[in-house]
Amino acid sequence: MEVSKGKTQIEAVKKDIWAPEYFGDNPDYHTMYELKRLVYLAPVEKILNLARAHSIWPLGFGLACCAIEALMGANGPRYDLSRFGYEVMRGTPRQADVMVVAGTITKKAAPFVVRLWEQMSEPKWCIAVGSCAISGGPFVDSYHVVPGANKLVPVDVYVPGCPPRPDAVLEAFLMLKDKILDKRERILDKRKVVTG
Amino acid sequence: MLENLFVGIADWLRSLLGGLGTPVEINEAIVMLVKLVAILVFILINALWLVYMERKVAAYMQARIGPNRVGPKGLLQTTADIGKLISKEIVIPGKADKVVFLLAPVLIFVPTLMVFAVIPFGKNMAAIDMNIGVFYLLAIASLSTLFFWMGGWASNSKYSLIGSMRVVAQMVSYELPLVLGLLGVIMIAGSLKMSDIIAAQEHTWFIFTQPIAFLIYFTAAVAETNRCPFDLVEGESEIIAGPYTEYGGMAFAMFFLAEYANIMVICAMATIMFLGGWHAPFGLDFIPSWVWFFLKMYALIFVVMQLRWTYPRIRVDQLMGFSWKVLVPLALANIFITGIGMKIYQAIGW
Amino acid sequence: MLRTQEYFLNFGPQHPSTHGVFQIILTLDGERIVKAEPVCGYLHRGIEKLAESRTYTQVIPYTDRMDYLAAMLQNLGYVQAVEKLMGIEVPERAEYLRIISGELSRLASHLLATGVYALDIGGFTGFLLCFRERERVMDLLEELTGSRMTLSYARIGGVADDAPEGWLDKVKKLMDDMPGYIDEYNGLITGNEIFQARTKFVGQLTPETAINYSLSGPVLRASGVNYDLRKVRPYGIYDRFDFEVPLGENGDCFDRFYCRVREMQQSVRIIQQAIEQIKEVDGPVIAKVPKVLKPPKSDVYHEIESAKGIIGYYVVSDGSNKPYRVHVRRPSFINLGYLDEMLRGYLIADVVAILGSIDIVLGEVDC
Amino acid sequence: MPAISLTHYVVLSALLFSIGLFGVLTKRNAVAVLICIELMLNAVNINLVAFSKYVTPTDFIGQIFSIFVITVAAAEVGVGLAIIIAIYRNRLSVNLDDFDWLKW
Amino acid sequence: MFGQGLIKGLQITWKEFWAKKFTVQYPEEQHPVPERFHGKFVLDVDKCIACGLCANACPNKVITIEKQKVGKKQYMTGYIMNIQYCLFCGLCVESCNKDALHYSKDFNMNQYFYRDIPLVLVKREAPAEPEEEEQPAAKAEARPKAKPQAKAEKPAEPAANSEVAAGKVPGKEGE
Amino acid sequence: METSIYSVIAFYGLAITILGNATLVVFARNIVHSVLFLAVTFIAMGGLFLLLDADFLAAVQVLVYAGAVCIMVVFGIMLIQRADMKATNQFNRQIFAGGGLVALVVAMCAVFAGRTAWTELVAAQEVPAGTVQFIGELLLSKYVIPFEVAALLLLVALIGAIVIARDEEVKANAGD
Amino acid sequence: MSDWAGVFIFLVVAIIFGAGGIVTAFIIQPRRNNPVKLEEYECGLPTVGPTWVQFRTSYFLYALLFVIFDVETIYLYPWAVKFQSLGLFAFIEMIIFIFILVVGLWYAWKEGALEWK
Ligand code: SF4
Ligand code: SF4
Ligand code: SF4
Repeated sequence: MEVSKGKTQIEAVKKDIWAPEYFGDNPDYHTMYELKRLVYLAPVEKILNLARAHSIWPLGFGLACCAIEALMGANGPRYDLSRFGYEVMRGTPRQADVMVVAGTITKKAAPFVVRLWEQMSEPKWCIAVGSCAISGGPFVDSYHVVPGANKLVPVDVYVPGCPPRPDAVLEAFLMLKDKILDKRERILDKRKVVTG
Repeated sequence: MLENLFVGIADWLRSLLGGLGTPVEINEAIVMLVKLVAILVFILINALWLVYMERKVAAYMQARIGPNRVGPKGLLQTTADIGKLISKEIVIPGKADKVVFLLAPVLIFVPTLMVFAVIPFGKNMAAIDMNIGVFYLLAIASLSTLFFWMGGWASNSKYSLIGSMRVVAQMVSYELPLVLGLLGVIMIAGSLKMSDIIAAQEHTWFIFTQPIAFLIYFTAAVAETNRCPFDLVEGESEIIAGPYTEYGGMAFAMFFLAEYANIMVICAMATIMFLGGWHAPFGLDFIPSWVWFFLKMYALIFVVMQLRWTYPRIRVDQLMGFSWKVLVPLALANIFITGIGMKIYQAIGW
Repeated sequence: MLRTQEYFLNFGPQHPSTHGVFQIILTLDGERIVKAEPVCGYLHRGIEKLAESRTYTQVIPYTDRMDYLAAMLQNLGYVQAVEKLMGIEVPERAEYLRIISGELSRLASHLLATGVYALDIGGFTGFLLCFRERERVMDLLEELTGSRMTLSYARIGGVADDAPEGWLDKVKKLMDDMPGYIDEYNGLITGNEIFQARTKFVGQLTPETAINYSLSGPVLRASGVNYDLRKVRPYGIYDRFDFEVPLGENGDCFDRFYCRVREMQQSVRIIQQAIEQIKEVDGPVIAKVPKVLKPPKSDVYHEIESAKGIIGYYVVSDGSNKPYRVHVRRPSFINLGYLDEMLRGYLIADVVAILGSIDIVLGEVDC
Repeated sequence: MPAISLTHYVVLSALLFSIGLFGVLTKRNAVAVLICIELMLNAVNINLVAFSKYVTPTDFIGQIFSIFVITVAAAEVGVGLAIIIAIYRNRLSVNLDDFDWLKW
Repeated sequence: MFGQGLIKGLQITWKEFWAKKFTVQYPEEQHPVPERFHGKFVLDVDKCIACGLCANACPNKVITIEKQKVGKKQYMTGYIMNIQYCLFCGLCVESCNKDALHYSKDFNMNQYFYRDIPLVLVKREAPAEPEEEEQPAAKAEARPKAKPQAKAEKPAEPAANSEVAAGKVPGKEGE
Repeated sequence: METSIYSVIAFYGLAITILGNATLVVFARNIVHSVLFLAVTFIAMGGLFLLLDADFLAAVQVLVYAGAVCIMVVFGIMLIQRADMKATNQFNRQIFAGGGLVALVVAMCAVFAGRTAWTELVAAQEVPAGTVQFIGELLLSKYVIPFEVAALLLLVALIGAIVIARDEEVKANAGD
Repeated sequence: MSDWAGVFIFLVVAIIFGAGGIVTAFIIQPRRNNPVKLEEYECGLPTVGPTWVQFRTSYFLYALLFVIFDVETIYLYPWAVKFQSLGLFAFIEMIIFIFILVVGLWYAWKEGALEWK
């Protein structure tokens, strides 16, 4: 079957590149990854996390439709990611903190997605934007689509939608911030709706 | 009182140390060190503020708001950025020339800090007011080219290499108009000493007598600092991040810091050479000289930023052509005209 | 004799200005391009194949995902193809709504193209200012269809929903503002000397090559070929509107860019006229179509003028409720065909300028 | 510790000159040879300036001559590198051992 | 004249610098979401008759309806939308004759964990007797906030969806 | 000032920097490293000029040598290097012969230096401050001929280098 | 002389500052290496062919021009400082000097050395 063949390809990609501790039979390897980092935490790291949480630079890297909304739209004048200081799009993975996987990951693109992720310097996070990045979305049954970014990289925040509204992407960034700060519960205050 | 605030502090320190009975040289060295630390802190704070300002200015020109969440009005945004960058991993590519790769970000800040030694921030407020001030500044500033190149070359990545070749070609090409542009001012002032040059502008700022030189200098200086519209080096939409492609974390922050410090240098320099330094315009002397200096400097910095957020990027061949075919001949012509003008003036006036 | 060494450079897939995952393997000499080898397929999602296992209606959302910047026009092409296949008559009001939403889509796409092109050339402000207006267009589309980008608004036989209360007035208001905004772009981007220096006489295309490579859309028209399907073979109700087809002279990047800007003005005109005319038209927005669509066994090819060029749908029916085969003529993909020759001899910076001026969208290139 | 005198500078200059000379004689890469020539010229400059200071402090002859030396050195590097590039283009080598032909 | 365009550009940016800003500051304020917005789904459990039309209309087999025969009637025990596969196209909502399925204006469906993503619109036990006793609707209502589902009630394994997407949809083992 | 302990320390520090880096220039295996060491040598040399009260010359040294000549050499290297960067700067066969010759030169220098009565030469005067002014004046009066010749030299060098280095199209046209 | 001692202090502190920044970063940064991370970045794909290749001559010509003109400036600056007190003759001399170099520039222009190739 096409699909399973594709899967082994990705498995091969992973085997090549991934350190063994990241993947395994446990499907929740991203939680494992998270756990590892928490163990890594030291008091100093707490303070540094404060800085990190307020300066998440995304990797300028869009795959498909969602990229327009998640990267361009959210950076656009209305939603303005820059208010949180997250607008500094870096072209190179060395300077980026978060990989926003926005769009369909095809089997051809999978190796370089993994490669980019691996080349990002620690600490790093990943946000999967859109159905495609979460699970393959509309194209799950296609022969050339990877069913979800979490098959390749550990994802921190999932943003369902096709494409999600930029607000949701902002929300995802804020959720990531809370995750970095180790505040799991986000208290959403009452918003005032602005017209115009 | 305010006027001589910093000078007074230095004197007070000197007298304090004088009482200790240590040799004069040591005392001087300590005073110098204190000045140096003050300058360093000044640069860092200003660089942080400038990054913030840049982002704000950019946002405001783009119908956005810009950083406003971290700290009051987002003022701590860049602090957070630096904090993050310090704690971010520096990846040394396996094929890189490791020593050179790490040396480049260490050294990139050296020329920048060293040129600050001669910049008079106010009346008598230069750390060192040396005889050949301007020339010293040019000489030291020319070193940074090499460090940029080191960084790009050592990364052993193609985008870095292209970036570093560009950076060298560009900085080299624009250094010349910069140097030649300043010559007109030197001719009028008759000295390379910063304080003399400023003193010569007591009545007329040189921007009025040397408008072409100012334009040449400013253009070339913007290009020297790799700012838009001459930011081919970083040219994000073309060569990713140029020589910094492989640099992450603090190493990248160093380049970043140096860039903003350099903006300060060129704007301070323009203030000194063309805008009368710390001289107050319209006889508004009651405001301390250093306040004037900063006001002028920041006005220029704002212009630099506005340029960046208004203009598209120029292409490499146009960039080179512009320097060699427009600015250099123009600068030479400016020298010529200045010379003739001064000779005529001498013949009539003296 | 020895020349300086040539080297290869991956331009993309992850590159800020390839507009998605597109790769060009450049062979460079210094900064000069010796050869450019476009590699696509990084976003191949098999939409045509997936369409075979969806019913006719269920294909509509998938067409959105091709040119996601002008989704309505993609919808429209497909829907009109199926309507042609089944011989369905579309209600008047639906036609108008299609025109308005389609032109709004085109506007959104061109606004993005304009802005992103400014970004490619290095002007960040132009990009965000274009986005500001695009955001307003999106608001309108969202209000009409419920989604911002992937609209899925067209239905076989009409459109999904009638325009909500007061929507047309909002459109009218934006259309009244639009010329002012376009002037602003012209002042900030088009009129800028640096921008012109970067784009004029770069990547020139002669009309003959453009025709021979079957390019279409603004890329073709920038070379001076007056070929716009809306005029040449008016589909829907385009023959009721008065608009011009902007043409370029030199076929260079600047013309391609400027064609788009002027096309925006024309779109505004069309929408304004449509709003005037729709006020008289009332009635249903969807024709009476059976719940399960089973077109007769035959095939149909239908093409319309989308934002990027001519998009053509070839739909084969085997009589069942699912299409036997759907094939799409994707303008972005075909417009890319001449890329290699176009790039040769230019600098790296021009790659960005040329690629941006073609205005591809990867979802459509790779399908 | 003795005060620094002219002798010190002359010795320094001689040593630098020797290092340069050693490089010129033993390097294989033509560019390296060029670099070493630069070292030698600089050694000369040290001498000129030192003599200028100690012997004719008010005349600046040494300084002016070292400016001329610098001029010559710059011109030399320029032309030298151009020649090396030209040779390289034809012979694909910058190895001086291969340059045993007198014309090409 | 050369330079005119350059000056014009500076004028425009200068004007924009002082112009009113376009930004809506998201967490505190929010740009209005239109009535028709395709956001999170809500199901009016009382209206839904578990006919499965919506599941059929969906191009991507997103909707899973679990039914149980209670006496003569079909009783819906679960209505799960695997929104990680959803296109938000609206075909399901359109197809529902009973007007039971709706979009809400809530766009925020973000989750930290993959297993929390599926939208469990209904999850309930079938009544023991075939009496038409209404289940408390509140329990079955869509969650108002995007909190990790795990706290409220354990969601069903969406992969246990043999009815619709058997073998069709790969990659569901990710949870 | 010569007697001051600081200038003695400065001299020895600079001398060691200069000689050490010069040695590294010769012995570095990678030609790019050679150039970088060369730059350090030049900068230290500038420091030495400062000790010799030639501040203008020191700045010139940094500007021209470290800022320009090094760059040009670097570009030259970029033009001619091959992939094996690691071993671009090797010694040739005459390393020992060369070493011997150099030893001879050093010995000769030592002999002559020892024989010269340096102290007689020294004029006990201070170098006046403001070297630039003096240099400027001298250049345009006493040394005007060499000054113009220098311009000519630069012109000739420029033209020559361009002719030699830029023969690409010419050759390409002739050769192909 | 103390001027230059000050400059020296600046130099030392600048180097310490730079090195300090990098060293601090190395102390507190997390590190996790793998072979892919250590490879160079090139748009997310492995690079093709060597990186340290020879580049085009045009870059060299710019450097050459720069060196020549940079040397010119070291003559120009002393002259400019002294310009007011020097006579007309010195001015003419300098004009000749500049003129000779302008000829060089003109030649380079004519020969296309100023063209980016
Ligand atoms: S989730 Fe939808 S909008 Fe996003 S990339 Fe996939 S198809 Fe496009
Ligand atoms: S939501 Fe509507 S279509 Fe779906 S099962 Fe319920 S009643 Fe039927
Ligand atoms: S919105 Fe579309 S994809 Fe999502 S459940 Fe409804 S029909 Fe299926």
